[in-house]
Amino acid sequence: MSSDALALKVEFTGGLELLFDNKKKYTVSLPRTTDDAPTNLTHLILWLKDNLLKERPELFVEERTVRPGILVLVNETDWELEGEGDYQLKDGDEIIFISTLHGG
Amino acid sequence: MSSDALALKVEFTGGLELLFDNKKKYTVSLPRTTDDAPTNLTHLILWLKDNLLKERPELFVEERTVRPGILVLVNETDWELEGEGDYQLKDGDEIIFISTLHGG
Amino acid sequence: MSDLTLGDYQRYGRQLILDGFGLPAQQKLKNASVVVVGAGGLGCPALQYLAAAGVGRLGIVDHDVVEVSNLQRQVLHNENTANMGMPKAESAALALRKINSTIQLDVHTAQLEPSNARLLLEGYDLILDCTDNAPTRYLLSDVAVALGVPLVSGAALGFDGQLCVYNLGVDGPCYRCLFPVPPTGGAVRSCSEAGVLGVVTGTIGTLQALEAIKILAGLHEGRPTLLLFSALSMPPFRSIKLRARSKTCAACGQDGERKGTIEETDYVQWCGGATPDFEATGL
Amino acid sequence: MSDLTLGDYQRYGRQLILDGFGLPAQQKLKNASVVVVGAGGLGCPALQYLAAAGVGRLGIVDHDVVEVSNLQRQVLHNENTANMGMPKAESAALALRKINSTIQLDVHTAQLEPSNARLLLEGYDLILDCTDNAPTRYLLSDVAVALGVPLVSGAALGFDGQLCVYNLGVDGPCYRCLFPVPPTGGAVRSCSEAGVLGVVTGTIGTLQALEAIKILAGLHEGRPTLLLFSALSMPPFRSIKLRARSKTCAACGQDGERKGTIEETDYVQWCGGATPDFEATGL
Ligand SMILES: [Zn+2]
Ligand SMILES: [Zn+2]
Repeated sequence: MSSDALALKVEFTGGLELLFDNKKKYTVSLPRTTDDAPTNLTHLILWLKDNLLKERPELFVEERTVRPGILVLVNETDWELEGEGDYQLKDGDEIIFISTLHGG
Repeated sequence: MSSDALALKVEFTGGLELLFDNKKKYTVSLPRTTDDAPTNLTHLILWLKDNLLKERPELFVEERTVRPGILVLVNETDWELEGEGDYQLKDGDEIIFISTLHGG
Repeated sequence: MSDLTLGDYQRYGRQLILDGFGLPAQQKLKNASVVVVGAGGLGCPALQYLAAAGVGRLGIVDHDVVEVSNLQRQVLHNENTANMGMPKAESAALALRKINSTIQLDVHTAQLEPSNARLLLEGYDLILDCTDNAPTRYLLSDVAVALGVPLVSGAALGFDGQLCVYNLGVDGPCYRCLFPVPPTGGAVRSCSEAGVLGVVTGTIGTLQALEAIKILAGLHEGRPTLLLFSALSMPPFRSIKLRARSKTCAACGQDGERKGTIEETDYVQWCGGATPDFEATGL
Repeated sequence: MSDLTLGDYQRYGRQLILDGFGLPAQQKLKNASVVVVGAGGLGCPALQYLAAAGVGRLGIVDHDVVEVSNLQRQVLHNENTANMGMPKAESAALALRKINSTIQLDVHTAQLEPSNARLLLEGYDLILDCTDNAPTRYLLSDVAVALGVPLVSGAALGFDGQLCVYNLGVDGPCYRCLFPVPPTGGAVRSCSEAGVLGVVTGTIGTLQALEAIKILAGLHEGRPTLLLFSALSMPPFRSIKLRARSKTCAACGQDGERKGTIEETDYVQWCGGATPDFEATGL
């Protein structure tokens, strides 16, 4: 893996994995910059949609962010505390996408 | 804290905290070498006995190791996988002492 | 404030001698009230442990009747109440009275709706969300904010579970702080559509009782966290640090900064209509 | 191998439609047998969820009788069986039959001892250790090794719980692999001495049922781990990677490499005699 790349751990839970080939954990490699800016979470979301998503993109993405009801975690912390989509990704970051459950 | 020191996180659970002032988590600083050798887990156990233990040492130490029924974890891994008492401590290590429970 | 009786001392001995719990916490439980909305997979174990622990007053709200397909996880109900088609709230109360006849039970066979929510939930110290659909989860959160009480929310589906305490203390977020916009109907699956393992609801429901007991006994540390449970993953549990209350939240935000209002929310329509036919939507 | 009945399809529908579980796993549960040793704080929720999930045959071993001080956490028992002083094994069976009359229950009101352990535990696919003392835990581990079956071991005290599967697969450790030497009596505390919160035994017991179901249904990943639960800590759960089976283990080690033997173990004496008076030992 080139030193120009970011290695990221990406995980899908709460049923989201069904959109991603029923696989929960991925390791993805992204360039350090995207569109002349440091690669951020929004870039990752769009990259996942274009490259890993297998079906029904409307259940993952809405406009340029995740659809309502999905919580994003950066290294086990709510992404809202990290700047949401503007969070600049770092090598080794672990990003988790959680679909909220409603059953009981 | 001097660069010659190891900063360690030490935690006691399963009732062992009762021997340590009823406090579960400590941060301790140890020299990088003890008795002319790199400081290891055995050194830590003896240091804890001499410096932090408040009562009834026989419930924590037996000879130069923990008493039977105590499990030691190095960074959330069973110390048996890490060389037990001979494990050489590294700066930032998290060491957990667990007394096995028998109630139900 | 009622004191413990001799019978209480016998019954709760294991909690009374527990260092860090003891008589003060037991008295707080005895004088506390909790309303559990949903007497299903989550509500059954939660009610069971709240009753056993000695919470003085328990409300049970459920409009449904017991069916044999519930017995795989709804452990307060039984074959007899399933055959009778007894309302779940009554069936649960029947079981709880056998465990602990000394506590007060308020049984409400009613569907929680915007028109009756305040009436049903008012007067309790704490609300447990053990329901199974998105509209009711938003409604419960809004009512918890309006009443100023914590909401211990559990959810489970398949092999996965989630647990969170909303509206806790002065700056704990509400459900809308985290999810201001509801998911569309097609994104939401239910246990009757996707299935669920009974021990998963059992684990989350039991942990809901724990959170409630910690809050009532003054043992909760008060930081907003989300517990994720995945029965087949290693590690199976993860705790996530959550955001604080949002100033702009339509429900719990600060006056003058709120975006939108909750007053005219049509909960069911707003959450994408009735629970969709999951098979038909293809997920 | 018995197939599912029409009633089974109705009862277990939520598991049958569950992706990754379904008919194959449900059939395995129906044809499986589990013996639960201890029908107390851990055994009650474990039995409850194993019975609800449809494990075909459940053994219950307990010599004790129900008392009112049990009801704070032992959720299968009730005021009536406590007033009668009914044996716990019978009281538990009474409750389980109401939940699920289609499974077989073997009720043993007996204290597990070296002389009867093999007889009581033989013929089951899996053993649950829901006991409350060190000697019985060693005995159960040794018998599980001798019978070649996994042992799902739970323990709880105060606000803390522990969960581990021993003797799993070809290289899972047994209890003696981890703890070759028993603790002295003074180091061991029991729930009747130190107290316990009911939801803590509830959480661990429910998770014991989960581990059993995963193993029986072929969904367990087989790695030896210890789950630590601490109800007041953040995070409350931690999973620890454990050592493999020890070649030198007196119980499960390799022929010619074992250190010591288990044959002449006097379990009670070896573990420091009878359960000590905790107050008197000063801890
Ligand atoms: Zn809010
Ligand atoms: Zn062994």
